[in-house]
Amino acid sequence: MTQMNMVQAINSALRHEMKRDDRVVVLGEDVGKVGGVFRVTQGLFDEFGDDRVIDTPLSEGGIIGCAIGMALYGLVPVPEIQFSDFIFPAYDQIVSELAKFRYRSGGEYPSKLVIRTPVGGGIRGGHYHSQSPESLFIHVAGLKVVCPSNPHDAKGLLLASIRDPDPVLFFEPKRIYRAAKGDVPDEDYTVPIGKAAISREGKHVTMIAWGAMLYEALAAADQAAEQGVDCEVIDLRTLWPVDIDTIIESVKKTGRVVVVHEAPKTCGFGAELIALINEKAFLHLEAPPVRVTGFDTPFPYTLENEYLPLAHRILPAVLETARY
Amino acid sequence: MTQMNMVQAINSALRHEMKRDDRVVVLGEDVGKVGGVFRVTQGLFDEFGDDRVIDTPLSEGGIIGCAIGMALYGLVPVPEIQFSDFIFPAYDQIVSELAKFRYRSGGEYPSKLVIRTPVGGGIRGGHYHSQSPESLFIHVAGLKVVCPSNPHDAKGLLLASIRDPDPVLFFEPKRIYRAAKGDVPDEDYTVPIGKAAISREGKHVTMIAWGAMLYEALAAADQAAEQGVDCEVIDLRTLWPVDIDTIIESVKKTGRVVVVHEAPKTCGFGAELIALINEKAFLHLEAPPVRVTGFDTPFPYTLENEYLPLAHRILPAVLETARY
Amino acid sequence: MAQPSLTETGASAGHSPSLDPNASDVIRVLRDDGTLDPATDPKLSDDAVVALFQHMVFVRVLDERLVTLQRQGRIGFHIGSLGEEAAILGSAFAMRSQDWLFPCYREFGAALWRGMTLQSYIDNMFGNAGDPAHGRQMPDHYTARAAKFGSISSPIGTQITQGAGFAWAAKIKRDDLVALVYFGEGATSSNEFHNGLNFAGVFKTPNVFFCRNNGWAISVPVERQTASETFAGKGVAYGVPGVRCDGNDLFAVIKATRDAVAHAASGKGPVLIEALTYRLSGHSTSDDPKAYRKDEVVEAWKQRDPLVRLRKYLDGRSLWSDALQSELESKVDAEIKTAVAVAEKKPQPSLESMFDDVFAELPWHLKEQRAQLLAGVRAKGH
Amino acid sequence: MAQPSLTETGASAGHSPSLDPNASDVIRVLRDDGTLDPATDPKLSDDAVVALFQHMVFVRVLDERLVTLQRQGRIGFHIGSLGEEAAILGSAFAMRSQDWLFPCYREFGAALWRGMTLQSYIDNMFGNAGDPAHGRQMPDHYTARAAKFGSISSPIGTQITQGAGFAWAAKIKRDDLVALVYFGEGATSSNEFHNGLNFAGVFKTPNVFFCRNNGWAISVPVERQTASETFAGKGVAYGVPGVRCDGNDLFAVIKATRDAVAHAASGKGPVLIEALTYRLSGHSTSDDPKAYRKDEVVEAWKQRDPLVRLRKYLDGRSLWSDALQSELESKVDAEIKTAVAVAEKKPQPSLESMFDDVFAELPWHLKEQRAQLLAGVRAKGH
Ligand SMILES: Cc1ncc(C[n+]2csc(CCOP(=O)(O)OP(=O)(O)O)c2C)c(N)n1
Ligand SMILES: Cc1ncc(C[n+]2csc(CCOP(=O)(O)OP(=O)(O)O)c2C)c(N)n1
Ligand SMILES: [Mg+2]
Ligand SMILES: [Mg+2]
Repeated sequence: MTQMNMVQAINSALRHEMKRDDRVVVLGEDVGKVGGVFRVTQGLFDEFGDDRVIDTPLSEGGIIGCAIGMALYGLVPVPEIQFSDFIFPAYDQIVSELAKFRYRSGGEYPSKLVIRTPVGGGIRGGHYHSQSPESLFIHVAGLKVVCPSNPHDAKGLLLASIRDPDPVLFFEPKRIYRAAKGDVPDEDYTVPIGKAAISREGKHVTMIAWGAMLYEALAAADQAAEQGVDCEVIDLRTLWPVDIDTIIESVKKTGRVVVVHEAPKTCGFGAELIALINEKAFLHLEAPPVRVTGFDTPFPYTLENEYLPLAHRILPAVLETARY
Repeated sequence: MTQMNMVQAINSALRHEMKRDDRVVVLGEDVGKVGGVFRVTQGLFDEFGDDRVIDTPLSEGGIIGCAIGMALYGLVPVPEIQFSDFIFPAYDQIVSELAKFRYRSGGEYPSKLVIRTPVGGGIRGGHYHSQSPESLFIHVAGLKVVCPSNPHDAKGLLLASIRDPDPVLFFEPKRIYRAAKGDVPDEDYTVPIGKAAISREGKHVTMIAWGAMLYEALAAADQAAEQGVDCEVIDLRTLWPVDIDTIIESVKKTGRVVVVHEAPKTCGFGAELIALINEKAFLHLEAPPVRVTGFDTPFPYTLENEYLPLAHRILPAVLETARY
Repeated sequence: MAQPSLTETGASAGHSPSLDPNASDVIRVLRDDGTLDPATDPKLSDDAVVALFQHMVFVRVLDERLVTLQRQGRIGFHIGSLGEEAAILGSAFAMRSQDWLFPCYREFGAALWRGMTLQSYIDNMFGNAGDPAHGRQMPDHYTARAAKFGSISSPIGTQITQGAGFAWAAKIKRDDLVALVYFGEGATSSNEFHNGLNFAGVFKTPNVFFCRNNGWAISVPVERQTASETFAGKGVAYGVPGVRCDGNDLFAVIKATRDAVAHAASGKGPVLIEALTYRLSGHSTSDDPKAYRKDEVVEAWKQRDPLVRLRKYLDGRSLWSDALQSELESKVDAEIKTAVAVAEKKPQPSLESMFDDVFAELPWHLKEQRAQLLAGVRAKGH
Repeated sequence: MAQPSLTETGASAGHSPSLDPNASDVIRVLRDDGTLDPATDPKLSDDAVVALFQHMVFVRVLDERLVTLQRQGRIGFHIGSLGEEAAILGSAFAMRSQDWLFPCYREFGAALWRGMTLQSYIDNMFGNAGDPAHGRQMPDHYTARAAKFGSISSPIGTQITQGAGFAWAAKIKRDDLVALVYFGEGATSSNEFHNGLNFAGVFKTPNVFFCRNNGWAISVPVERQTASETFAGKGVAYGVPGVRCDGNDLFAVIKATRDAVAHAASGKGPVLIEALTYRLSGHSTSDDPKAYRKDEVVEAWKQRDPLVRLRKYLDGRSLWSDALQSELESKVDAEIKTAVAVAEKKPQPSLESMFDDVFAELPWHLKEQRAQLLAGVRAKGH
């Protein structure tokens, strides 16, 4: 066990897997010599060399398109997109190609890779260094989507993602890159894809969150507890395929749901969760499921703490739901 | 009044508006001389010339990026994307630029244009000539999204879209390009953006559909009626901002909801509609809202009629909901 | 042969990339009189030339039969290679057995040459249960991994970047392998051409980028695609050497491709080849080119039909005869008829199969959706 | 001045685009001895040169103050133009009043030259209610329409295609107008460079594409960006003439840009300019370049500081003095201090303002969301 922050945990997962499996290569803008703008790949260039830790030209489409080709060859690329806001020049390669390769070739050409990319707000990044585009990938059949909330899960989920046979979008909540700390096993382990964690048990309201907003949900849960409302907080960890059993079991117990996410509300992943809960636990619902999310505006700079669904916005929603 | 199909109605709207407003220009792959692969722009090249009906190089990113620049200059571009499956090379320009221009510039730089693009399945197009990517645009703050189901609305909505101050994604359901026929006024008129139509009144179940699937919903409603279930069918026409009042009013009456769309289920627009209905009419719901949609797979070629949410798949959902 | 009509497209005036295969920088071997220019002759064995000619005839006949099948409503679509057979077959022939091809969508001739079975191709045209792609994609979007031939998709150009990454991976692994990527001249306008060529240039990947300049991107002529002098010249922007060859001259295509493979395989990095050819048919069975181009130009190009030109060479060398030709045509015809008959008897892919291969294993939501479909009315028919 | 160190980046070997401003194809005017080459001299009035020098000093001082403010935690971020002032100011100066600029993110000097007020810029740096962008974007992402200066966004290169479309629209409208687009050499790898240049070439738009080749894209050196000989040479792929100029030589930049504007304005189509310069500072206040580049190279480039070189010219012509310099610096410093003080006193944008301008009018869902926020605990503080 070593005490690590998220950046260190992800770095240690990459180092571990690159040692274990020489098919793994890292590529992206500034990932080499300088170790990434968030220093997540620091030291890998020196350890594994220019063939496996590759600074690329400034083109996300080139990075992902080439990574797909590398994967077809049999490598396991782990490209980094510097900010998830900059993933869109690669969107065509991801949705038209990566997601459909295995299917369209009848299984002849699985294209397996893991796209790592920092996600979310809270670092004063404004429009283009703060967005949370997860639902734009969850909607696309063929992709798995992961978002860890702590160093332990970050390492275990990244190892699981690299070993998973399917393409994975691995979103790293940059707001807690250094703030979230915890003990991380030194040995090999994985956190299974598709399994949520119950971060806090409770019986009155089910809160669903992930990534950086998990801590806001937990903070709101603490405050709600003071007012006698006992929240269960689920950390999804894998967004898709989501751990529906854990969600439904909780909702059957509480009958009340609050989903928290940073992405804009409309057509965000919260909508899907609510639709699924309707499908599978309708008769257990005692209050309308509620979303506390980013607003349907571009991500603002100065007012980012008003835009984000922080505890102060979650709490009233929880109380209202509990008292519905 | 002239009897027209969808292709003719859209063509006539373009011709009408290009005559009325010389800022309107059409650009895209094959839109000029040959009049578009679906012949929607036929005759415009001869009438308005190469400066206003422009065959472009093969690059959707170039088309939309340039169209945004043209709009900043004061033109009103109506670019065509040959199939909505091919919009993704332009996705970055749409979500990072077009959608955010007015906002990020404090209103100094509104970038107004209308992207026309054929959408949906039913023409034996397989993976890449059949998709329905609307929710990938609805999630992005700053875009309006429209999808007509008949020639009258197609013309009226396109005229409204071109005159609207905001960027509009105008999805044309290609399955009914020629099959949907109807009377179209010759004179100037608009169908307002943001207003749904009630295509069939009923009291037992609210069905929500748009585009080509409207006809499947109506067919299922007819069949349901034979079994004593009286459906109200809403044709959304504008997907975003959606006509929430019409929906909620209907749901308050029926208490039962079936949403139909071609796009994959997960994180499709159906999820958003159900989440909104939960928010606004929870206590009126007498059965879990149901989605009948494309499956969460790439769009298949041979089995497209099994993939599409046709009447035979809608009917059982309606009956089950009605009898819940 | 009227030269101007070979290059005229009828589109807007102004500078335009040349389509003239007689331009001075264009590699040519096969002369109008049917003899070879010894300076550039790739020196093929007679057996090889005959085999290639036979395959070109096979591809030509297949193309024609598929158009007929489409007109008869028996298949939904075909996108052919009429007039581009020398470019496609010559380049495929020049590759070594360990090399890979990343296709656009017109190169079924190359896939068949490299070992894809006719039956598998025809099964794809019918989208039946025998199709290796399980009827999931349109006709001509087959998959043929055993032939070291990539998976076809519709979005223009995506294979260019992927092909660059594939070759780059081989280089990282120190494997002796070249990846050739096919694309049309229209695709040079895509993001992918830019990304693929740029990454290939920077990382000196063992690639041959093979541009079939057939004059048209559906209805859009070359001068609407670029103001560049030539398509090969675009390599300059990426430090990638560009060469042009007469794409209707089998020998010239082989010469250019062989040299490029040697260059790439020796670690010197990628080469961009522009093969000057012409799309004699419509873009696909969905297209009617009369709306946008002149018959005369098409006629002029028909004079340069790669099969006719190669036949002249064979005749000059007494390697072929009318008798052999009609024997071949009937044989090929019979093979195709059989494959079509077999394909038409195969069932559709199963309803269940719609859910396979989205992921390696079926997740809960697809299990649910599959169960739903299988419980529906249509499942009973299956 | 040690030439090799100007071009060395310390990255992988192999061919790389030249950074050498003394290469034979590079337009130069200002000689090392402070005199001008009469063959290329754009012949500016003394007043103009002095005004430009003063503005360059202003920009330099402003840059330094903003870095300090960021270090003090008073602003969140700054991305500066240290060392690139001649490239930015010279190009802006060469534009006619009707012309437009499409910025990357380092060209605040150009915006201020064209009339953006210092206060408006500083308000953007603080993201306060006075910021024309209403504090919605990061610092250095201002908007200045009145200065005919586009709206800044972070995604690399998007302005290139937009600038092409803008100029194309002007051409369609038969307006006499040129649009200059700024971008770094890193941006030449983006989809946007390819699309913007290709469309501009085909439609002969009145554009000047101005590439600030400052050697680095964050930590990535030019030879990792492309294997092209030069960045200007990339124009070949699009039929767009490319020229290179010494980007640290104000006169050379003006000469190159003026000629390009004349070319574009006369209907001959776009020009691609590569200005050879160097990013003396880190990429932004978030970056520490010590991790990836050598001090010696930076030092060598400091010898070519555009302000120092221009000062030498002014001194030679007795147009400037140390007294004038210190007077100017204090004046500029005071202006900046005032603007900062004013900016710090302005309130944050209102909570309500978060919902404006998403659409021209507020739709129902944003009305709801606004009401929710305004009913929340934070609204009370506002
Ligand atoms: C991204 C994308 N945009 C548009 C299309 C529609 N489309 C199919 S083929 C084609 C023209 C391709 O021309 P070219 O690259 O020259 O190849 P050719 O068909 O001539 O072989 C177009 C525009 C597509 N398939 N993908
Ligand atoms: C699409 C995109 N990818 C990545 C980034 C992150 N990024 C910001 S600036 C930069 C380097 C740009 O280099 P260059 O174009 O040379 O401009 P310079 O900063 O040198 O002026 C990168 C990679 C971005 N802003 N947008
Ligand atoms: Mg072509
Ligand atoms: Mg740079």
